[in-house]
Amino acid sequence: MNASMLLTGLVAVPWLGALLLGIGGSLPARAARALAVLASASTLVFGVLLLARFDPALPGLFVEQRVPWIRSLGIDYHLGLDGMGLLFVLLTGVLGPLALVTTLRRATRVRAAGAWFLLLQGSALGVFVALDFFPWFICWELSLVPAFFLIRGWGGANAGAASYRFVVFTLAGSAGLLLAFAALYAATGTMNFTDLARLRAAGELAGHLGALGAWATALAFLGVLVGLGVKAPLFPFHSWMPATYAEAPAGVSMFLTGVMSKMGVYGFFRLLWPIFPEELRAHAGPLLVMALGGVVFGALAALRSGNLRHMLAYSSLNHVSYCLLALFAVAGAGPADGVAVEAALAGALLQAFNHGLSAAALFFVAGILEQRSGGNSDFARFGGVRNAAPRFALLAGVALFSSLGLPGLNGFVGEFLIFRGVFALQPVVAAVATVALLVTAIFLLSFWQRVFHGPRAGAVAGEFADLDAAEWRVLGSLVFLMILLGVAPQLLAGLINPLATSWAASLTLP
Amino acid sequence: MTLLLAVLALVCLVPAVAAVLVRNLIHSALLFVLAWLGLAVFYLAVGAEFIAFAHALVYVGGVSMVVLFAVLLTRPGRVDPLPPPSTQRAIGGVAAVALVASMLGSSIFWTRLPSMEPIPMVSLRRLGELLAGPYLVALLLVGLILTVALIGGLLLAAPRRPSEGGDA
Amino acid sequence: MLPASQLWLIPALPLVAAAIGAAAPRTARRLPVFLALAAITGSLLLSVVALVGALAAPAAKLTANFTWFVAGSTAVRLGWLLDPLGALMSVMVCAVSVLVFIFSIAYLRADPRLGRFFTCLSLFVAAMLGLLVANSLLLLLLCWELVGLASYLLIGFWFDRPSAAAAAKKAFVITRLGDLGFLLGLLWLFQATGSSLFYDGGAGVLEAGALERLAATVLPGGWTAATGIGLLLFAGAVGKSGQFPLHVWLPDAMEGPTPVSALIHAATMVAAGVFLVARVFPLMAADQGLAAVPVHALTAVAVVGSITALLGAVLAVAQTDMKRVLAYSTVSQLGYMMLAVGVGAWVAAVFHLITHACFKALLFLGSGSVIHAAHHEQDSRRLGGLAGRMRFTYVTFLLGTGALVGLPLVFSGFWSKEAILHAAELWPVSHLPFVAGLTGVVLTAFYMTRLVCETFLGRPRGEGAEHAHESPRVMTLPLAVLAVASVAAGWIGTPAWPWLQSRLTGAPVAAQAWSDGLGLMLFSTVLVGVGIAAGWWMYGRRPRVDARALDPLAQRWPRVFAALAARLWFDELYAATLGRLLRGAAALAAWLERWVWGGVVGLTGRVAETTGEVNRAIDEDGLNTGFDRASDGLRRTAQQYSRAQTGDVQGYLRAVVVGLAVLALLLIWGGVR
Amino acid sequence: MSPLHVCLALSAALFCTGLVAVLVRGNAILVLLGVELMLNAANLNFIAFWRFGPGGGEVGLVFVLFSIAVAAAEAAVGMALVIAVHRHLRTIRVAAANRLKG
Amino acid sequence: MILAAAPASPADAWLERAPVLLRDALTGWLPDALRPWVAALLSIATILGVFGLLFAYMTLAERKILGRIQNRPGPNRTGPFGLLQPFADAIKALTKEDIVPRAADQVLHFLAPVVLVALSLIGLAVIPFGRNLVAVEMEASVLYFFAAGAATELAIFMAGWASRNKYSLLAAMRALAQLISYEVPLLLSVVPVIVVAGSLSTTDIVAAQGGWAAGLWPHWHALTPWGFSAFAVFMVAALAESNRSPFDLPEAESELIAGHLTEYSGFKYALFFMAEYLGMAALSAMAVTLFLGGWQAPLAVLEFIPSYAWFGVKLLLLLLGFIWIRATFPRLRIDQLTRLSWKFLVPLALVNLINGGVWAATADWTGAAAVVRWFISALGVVVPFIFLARSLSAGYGPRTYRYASP
Repeated sequence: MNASMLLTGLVAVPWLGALLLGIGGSLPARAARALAVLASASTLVFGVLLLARFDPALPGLFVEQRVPWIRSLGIDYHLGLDGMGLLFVLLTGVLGPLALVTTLRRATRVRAAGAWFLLLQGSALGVFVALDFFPWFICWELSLVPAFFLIRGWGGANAGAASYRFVVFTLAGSAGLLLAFAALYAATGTMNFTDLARLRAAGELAGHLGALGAWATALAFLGVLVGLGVKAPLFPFHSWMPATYAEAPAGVSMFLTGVMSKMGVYGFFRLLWPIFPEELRAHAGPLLVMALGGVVFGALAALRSGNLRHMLAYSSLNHVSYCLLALFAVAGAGPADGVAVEAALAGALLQAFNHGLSAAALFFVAGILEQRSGGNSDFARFGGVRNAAPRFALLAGVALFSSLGLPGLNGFVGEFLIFRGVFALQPVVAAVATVALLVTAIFLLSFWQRVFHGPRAGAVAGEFADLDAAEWRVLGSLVFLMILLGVAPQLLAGLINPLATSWAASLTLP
Repeated sequence: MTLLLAVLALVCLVPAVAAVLVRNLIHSALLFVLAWLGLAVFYLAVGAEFIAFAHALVYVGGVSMVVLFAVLLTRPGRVDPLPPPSTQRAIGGVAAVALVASMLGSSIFWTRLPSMEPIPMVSLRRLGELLAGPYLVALLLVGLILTVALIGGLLLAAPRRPSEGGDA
Repeated sequence: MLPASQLWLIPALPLVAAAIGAAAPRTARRLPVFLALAAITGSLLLSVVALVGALAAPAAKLTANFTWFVAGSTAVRLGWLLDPLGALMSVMVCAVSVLVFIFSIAYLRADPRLGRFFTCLSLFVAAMLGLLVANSLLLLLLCWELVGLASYLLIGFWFDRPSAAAAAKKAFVITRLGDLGFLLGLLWLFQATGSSLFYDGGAGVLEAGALERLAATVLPGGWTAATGIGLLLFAGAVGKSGQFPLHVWLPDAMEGPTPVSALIHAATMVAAGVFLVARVFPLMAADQGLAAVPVHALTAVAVVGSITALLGAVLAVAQTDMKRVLAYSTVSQLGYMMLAVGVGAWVAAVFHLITHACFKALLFLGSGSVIHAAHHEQDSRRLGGLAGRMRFTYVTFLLGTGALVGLPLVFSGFWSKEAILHAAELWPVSHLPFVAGLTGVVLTAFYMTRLVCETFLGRPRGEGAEHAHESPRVMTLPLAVLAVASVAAGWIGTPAWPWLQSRLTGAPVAAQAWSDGLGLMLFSTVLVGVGIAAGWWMYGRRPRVDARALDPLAQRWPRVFAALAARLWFDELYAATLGRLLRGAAALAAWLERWVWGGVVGLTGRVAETTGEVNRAIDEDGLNTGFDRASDGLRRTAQQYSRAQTGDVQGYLRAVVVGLAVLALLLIWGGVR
Repeated sequence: MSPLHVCLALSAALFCTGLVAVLVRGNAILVLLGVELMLNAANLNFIAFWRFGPGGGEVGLVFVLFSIAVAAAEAAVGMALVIAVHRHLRTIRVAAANRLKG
Repeated sequence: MILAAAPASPADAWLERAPVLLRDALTGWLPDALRPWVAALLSIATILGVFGLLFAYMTLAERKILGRIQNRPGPNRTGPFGLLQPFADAIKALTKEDIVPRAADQVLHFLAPVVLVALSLIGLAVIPFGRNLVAVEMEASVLYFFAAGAATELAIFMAGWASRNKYSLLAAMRALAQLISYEVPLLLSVVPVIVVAGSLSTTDIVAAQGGWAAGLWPHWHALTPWGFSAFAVFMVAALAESNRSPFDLPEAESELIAGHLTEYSGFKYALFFMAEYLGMAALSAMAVTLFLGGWQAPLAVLEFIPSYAWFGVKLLLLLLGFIWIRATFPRLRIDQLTRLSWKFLVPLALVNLINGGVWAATADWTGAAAVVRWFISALGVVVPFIFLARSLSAGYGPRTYRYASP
């Protein structure tokens, strides 16, 4: 099976699994669970196969499948993968099965939950591989549906309202996205990202869009920005996020924060930047402020929240905003400071991956706390977990310090590179951002101190079981990855270095 | 040659028209058969031997039997619930046909028909090769259609056992 | 001769011990202890070998650099550095650690989580050693933060005690605040010079080329890059070494077990700050030559150092808890060291650091032995009369006090403090350091005598002290070794035989003539005597009998004493400022969240409702009625057409045929023409 | 009046008689026979153009063969339907079967 | 009559060419335009004459042979050995009153016998009685013969319907059912012959059966395994088509009086009778043409006897067979009859079609291969026969005879 088939297989297998589960009415719970996990794990297998084909020398797409799909509209079934895409595919491959196992452990209707989840995972992968707006947008919208049902079906008390707001908000955003690409299509006749990027590189895109109307380019840029901004919670568009992450079942929020928000970030790098570099540069200032707002506001709001889920939601906003901060800083950068741009971009992508791991681990911790205590994960309800469950405390501690950015763990690498890059480009912004680093330390440690330290109190007073085998495997694998990537970040950096260098050189996607 | 054909045309046409007009069903059926025979003869006169015999065999042998059996099996019951057919329908029908006849007639006599070629003689062997060659698939399909029609007809016409399905 | 490339073995051994200890099941208590001890002795031997190697060629900077990872096209390189400063410090750290490890075996025998304790200790030592031999500022920051983590774990070792957990968090947060400065300095350095390696065959940060560039780049407002980076790095040092603004966490860190305090908060970690400043001294000193610079980095260091020295001493006076007194004493001694570096005598600072490590560790372990004996009674008011009961600890404690106070000639403290005061005296910029140093000497003498009198003299005032008895041999042995060290350590750096100075700086230092330093030495001895006399007069003469009796000092100057006891309300100050600021910002965030965004959403909601309402009105009366009428009309016409469907098949056929014919006719006539 | 004209005239006449049978006669069987007649008229055209038209009419012959076969099948099924309708409605007058009306 | 020396080839032997010479003599003096018409008339006249006499004497022969088989003399009063009996019957038929039921459909009632006789006769036009003694030379003559044969059912229906009599209508229906069921095997059994002979024209088929293997074994189709099976099926079907003996259910006197002929009397009845015999003769003639080598001589040496003589001998033998069967076999019930056709004859004919196909495909096998080819063909006949026979008689146990107890 040649490389391009791998791409289709990558997306198809989870969807196929979802279909089998959907129609497999008579499947016993155990078999359904096994099938679901198998289909989800296939992503990692494909990821590794693709990794084998990855050629560091080649910065652009190293595997591509382009088949004319709707000839009349000029839409191709165009899938492709480069270093960045592969990074996110591997992230989904790692988080997918773990999140699925967490969801299924306590889900009532295993088959339905599995089917929805696989659909979600498949569409997320679709977003990372699609290079034509048509399949890309299908997967982008499709990912909403299962997320909505998973949250509503298996979520917390008022999951209904949260899921509803989540979907409506994202849909409103993607409406802008659709509008923008409609304009692009009207102007240039193609919706393919690579073609659009090439047009933009050749300078014709502005001419085409200009023909549509003076405001066309600005509106298109705004549409795409809003669409992506809502998904990767860019600061002002983030208000759907805390409720959604709080209400969603633990496994789903692991996937939501780990992969779904990264779809937004990926969108910025894949869509916004290559197609609207000039507009991005023009608006770099305000965008930078928004990202900075996200960083600082996220940290402060997390400090304020008394519930672990809320805190983690805001901390994800904070961490994701770092990535965007790097991008917008780079957008404003001149050609001279190539080295800093490289560092910032590499940092942003590494941060996206590492945050995926640490946020997922922490949400898993939240899930365990909720499951053990039978209620929500408010700090006040716990105390002295470290006595009750030392192994759980150890792993949760590592995840926490990784999220905090302790050197030696994966969090630090991303943040260090981002700061190294952003400091060179915008020293003032970097300084303000470091304050957020401190606040992150404060709220994480205060959570740690209130829940884990101190005498056994509240829900922990009674019996509070330590990690069982499955939970240990999930959290253990995440922690192992954190330590591994902390000590040897070259594994990941290798993937995106050629991309970062070529970006720095040309400031557009190759 | 034209005279012979005209005579045969009449031989074929008259029974047909009679069949349509006659009231008695059996007579009209038999007149139809006669018309078919007339047509077979016409084919012979025109030189399409094989077609003539095939036509005769199929229509006079097969279809006539089917028609007669159908007529016998659908004898009207004791009372004929519906009023006799309204003349309004006849007038409408005839008017429509007149229109069509005028259209056909005008088109035949106006078009300049090609000159007469030398009489094309097609040997039976040539016809056989055609059937077995390019039209083999069509031949098999026709076979299929006939079997399906046979079975279908049987199922439709066979009186269902009371247990199978009630009808009014 | 340990080549530079094997330097990483020194931190690696304890790290491996820590890793195995962490992985070991909880029940295995003995394994981590044994591992830790073995690892630390191994590191000690290695560092001694390294020291010998370094001393052989003091000037040469033996480095072993490697690439950690490649970001974009630039490689992030780290490295190990073998030089006298690093080697000496690692020997000191290992030595003290060995002694503390031995001490804690006995001290924490009863604690169920002994294994966990030693694992954390090994982790700490590994990080500390890594920090000492790092050749890259980034690697240094890496170890620096790990040291912070280890101190957090160790302070909060008895995490089921809320006060310990809070102290741990406070320590970590405040040191992290300092670390931010360190990070920014590192980033600036990275951006300015493109690398973070100290010595990289000429391209290193601390090498001539980079230094000129840094000194040359002038920021708006006259600052040079070198100064800026220096000050930022110094901020990190302030956080870690508990200097003036960020010293509040150190006293609270006493919540941790005493060996922790002894090792970390006396000898090693806090010294890291000083070590950092000493390590990047060339960078800090780069702008000395330039006059235009508004603030020289070193002057700032000196000022902060002197303030800390003074403040630490003053606060130590009013503390009742033994360990808190020692903690403030450490703060003040660290102030001295910073002061020494500020005035340019970083060698004196390092010398004082080494001597301080010895006698402060001794004092802490002594207090630990006292606490252990008095069943965890730390409050000096309820102690007393232990001299008789714990004679060995008392003697070693006296020796430590002597070294700390700086009794002349015999004790190491004297020589190192003299060197600092001597350098402060010569400092051209201002006399603040010198004056602060002197007052510090007096105050140190005073509060140490107060502590000794309160704890050891007089009659036991609490039942803990009542039946205290001498600690077991395992605890007293390290005390003895440290006592010897705190005496002997002084001799390596006396003005007569400046071995240490020459080795550290690499350049041979001429032995000082007796004459010039003598005056200063005499004067300081006098001051020490005054301090001791005052202390004896207040506390030694009539040791208090009743635990609740007011402290003699409090009787004389109640308000001053109360102020000092309350640590000059620094915590409250910070709580008031920083804490409230953060809480306020958070409140603002929450308010923002609820009103602005919620508002915006609410607003859109309301707008939607109103438009909905208007829409309904229009819709209801305007459109609907019209629509109903239209639909009725449609239904009626539909009925007409339905009648055409008579069901008469032949009727349909007729229509078809007519239509067909008409169509054909049209075509034909059209065609024909 | 060439022989072709005669043939076409006959075919037209037959076609119209068939059409009359279909449109006018009330009896289902006669309607079907009318259809048969129209089919035969078409076959006649083929033969006529094979015989008197421009060359290459052989295909027409083959077509006529198939058309005869299919017409036979159609007649069989038609009659079966008529019988089934008769069993149901007790009459085969076309006007009787007007259940499908507006 | 001058017997010329042994003629060069049997074709131009004098006796062989006699009928053609006679015809040329009679039409020689006519103008060319009329000559073909008169020749046609002549051949019609000869056919009518020959087959009319054949009919007459067949009735007599049947009654004589039946009598002899049933150990009684048969008609011997009219003329020597009853030879004038047919003319006596004819006169009786003409003179008897022709009763037509009032309710009968006059036109159809009259038309039925006429159509039946006409159709039986026109079939004879394409049968080659001699080397070049065939009335109409056509490419698709076999198809013509069966097309003509197919119309007989129509006539029977007219007879049955026109007499407005429940019994005659029912009889007509059963007759039609029988005729239709047996027309299928009849046609199917002919197809292998056409496949092997490669042509639909009767003269070609007879020509294809020319020649003898080793002078002794003629190439007649009936003598090949598949040919014999086809011949058997053809004969059984022919019996059924002409309502003879085991299949004479329609006019089974005992049950349905005279079937669809009850309302006929007098000359019309005689016509029906004649049509039946002519139909039988026509079918036997076709059987001879297709299977028994038409006018081919059985042995090479017997070539000198004229071709039409051989045809006549074979025809008479077959007719004798018909009569013989009538004397021996009991009548079949209607369901046995149709079951025999649909479940036995049709499948057998279909298999035979394949068998004939194989035979035609392996035509060029010579020597040892020819034996193998023969053996395959034999196998192709025996195996289906056993298989079908067993399945047909599956339900029946051995026949048990119950004798009256003493």
